[in-house]
Amino acid sequence: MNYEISKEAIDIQAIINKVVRRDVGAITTFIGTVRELTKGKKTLFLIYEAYESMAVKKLEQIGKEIEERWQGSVVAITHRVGRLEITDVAVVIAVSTPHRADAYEANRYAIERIKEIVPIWKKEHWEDGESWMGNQLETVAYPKGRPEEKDLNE
Amino acid sequence: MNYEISKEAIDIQAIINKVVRRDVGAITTFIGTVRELTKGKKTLFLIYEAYESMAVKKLEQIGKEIEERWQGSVVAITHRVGRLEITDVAVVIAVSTPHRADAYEANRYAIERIKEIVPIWKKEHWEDGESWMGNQLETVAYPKGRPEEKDLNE
Amino acid sequence: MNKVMFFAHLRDKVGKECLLIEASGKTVAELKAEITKEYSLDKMDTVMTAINEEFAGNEEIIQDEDVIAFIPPVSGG
Amino acid sequence: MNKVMFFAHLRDKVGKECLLIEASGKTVAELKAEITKEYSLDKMDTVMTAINEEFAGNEEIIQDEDVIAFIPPVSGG
Repeated sequence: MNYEISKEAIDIQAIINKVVRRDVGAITTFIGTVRELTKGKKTLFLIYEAYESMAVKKLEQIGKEIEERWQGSVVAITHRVGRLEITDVAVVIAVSTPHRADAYEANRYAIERIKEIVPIWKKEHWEDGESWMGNQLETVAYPKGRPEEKDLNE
Repeated sequence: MNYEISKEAIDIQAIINKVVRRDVGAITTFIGTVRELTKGKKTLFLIYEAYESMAVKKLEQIGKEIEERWQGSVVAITHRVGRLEITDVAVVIAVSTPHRADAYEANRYAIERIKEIVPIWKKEHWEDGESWMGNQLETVAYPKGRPEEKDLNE
Repeated sequence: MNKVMFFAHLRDKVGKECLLIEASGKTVAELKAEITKEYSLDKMDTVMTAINEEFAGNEEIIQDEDVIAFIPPVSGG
Repeated sequence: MNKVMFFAHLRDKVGKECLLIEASGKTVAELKAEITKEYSLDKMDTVMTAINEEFAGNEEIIQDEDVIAFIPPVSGG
């Protein structure tokens, strides 16, 4: 169960424990927390929604991509859904690798891929309204109906 | 107390908590664990020794370097000393930054700098002996008696 | 029959989490066009489609019992 | 008087954590050479020196009460 969508607060240590190995000395984590200000606008809280069964599959896919690309790596990812307050942890990515440079690169790859292909959406709530967030610039279109190779490998 | 040398097991969550900020959404950690095999040789356990007061100063220096180079970043580092078993956590580096790419780069910078300038030494114990480890290749000489600018900026 | 799922702003616009539609034999593009028209959806060129939890191209033909999901630009992480 | 500290393999070789030596007026290089000779130390070109917990160059002159530390290649992390 290295890839999960969680309705409860994420236990970071538990995610790290999933990637500890006797023969691997480097673990990196990425922890995404809810930020109060985005472009000067004050967020009160967030709602994360997921297409849960597909989101877990896509997290697994990202893990497989990493384990193929960075030999000997082990990955665990948990993304939270539901209502999150400022500073709450939205996502934890843990990656262990034999070489420490890889642990950073592979982890970075995971967060970028999550933002591309994992069906999870964020609704920001402000004092004066609320809105579903698209990808950060809303500039990516999928004329063929799915992500293209180009998008997937960036 | 964001920079510490610890004789006890490191509480990773406690280190992360030191860098959580309301206006920062990205935190990375690096967790260095004790590896069983190094170049095919089986380690039984390690002893870490530090020149503790200077090590804390050098960790603080690394934190300052990062906070100057990556605007808005916050750093916390704890390194353990004493006897460590296989998979025990030797070092935890937590960095929060406004932009996630910076969180990876700044964290990577911290571990590389620790390996250059922080007075901590590792003694490996094997079935057939023990030895203090130098820098990984033992190729760096300091003819002037201290690290040179070139070494410090690599 | 086919289950068609909506998320995020599409769910708000359609007003339902899912619909039951007879879509077998249609392409993804055809179904997308129908739904777009019926619910006056916009920016549909940024919306991906999944069949049975895998991303699907516009030309793919929907089979009976396939579960279709329209996936707006994601914002997890 | 000056406290001179040793770590890791240097400590093992010297057999002590620290020495009390009258070193004021000497340069770091001079003190290093004396110690190297007295305790038959080798690879001393890879050993850094700290005065009062800051790295110091070979030409720096030691003052009374300065704490000197010989810092073998570090292996933390």
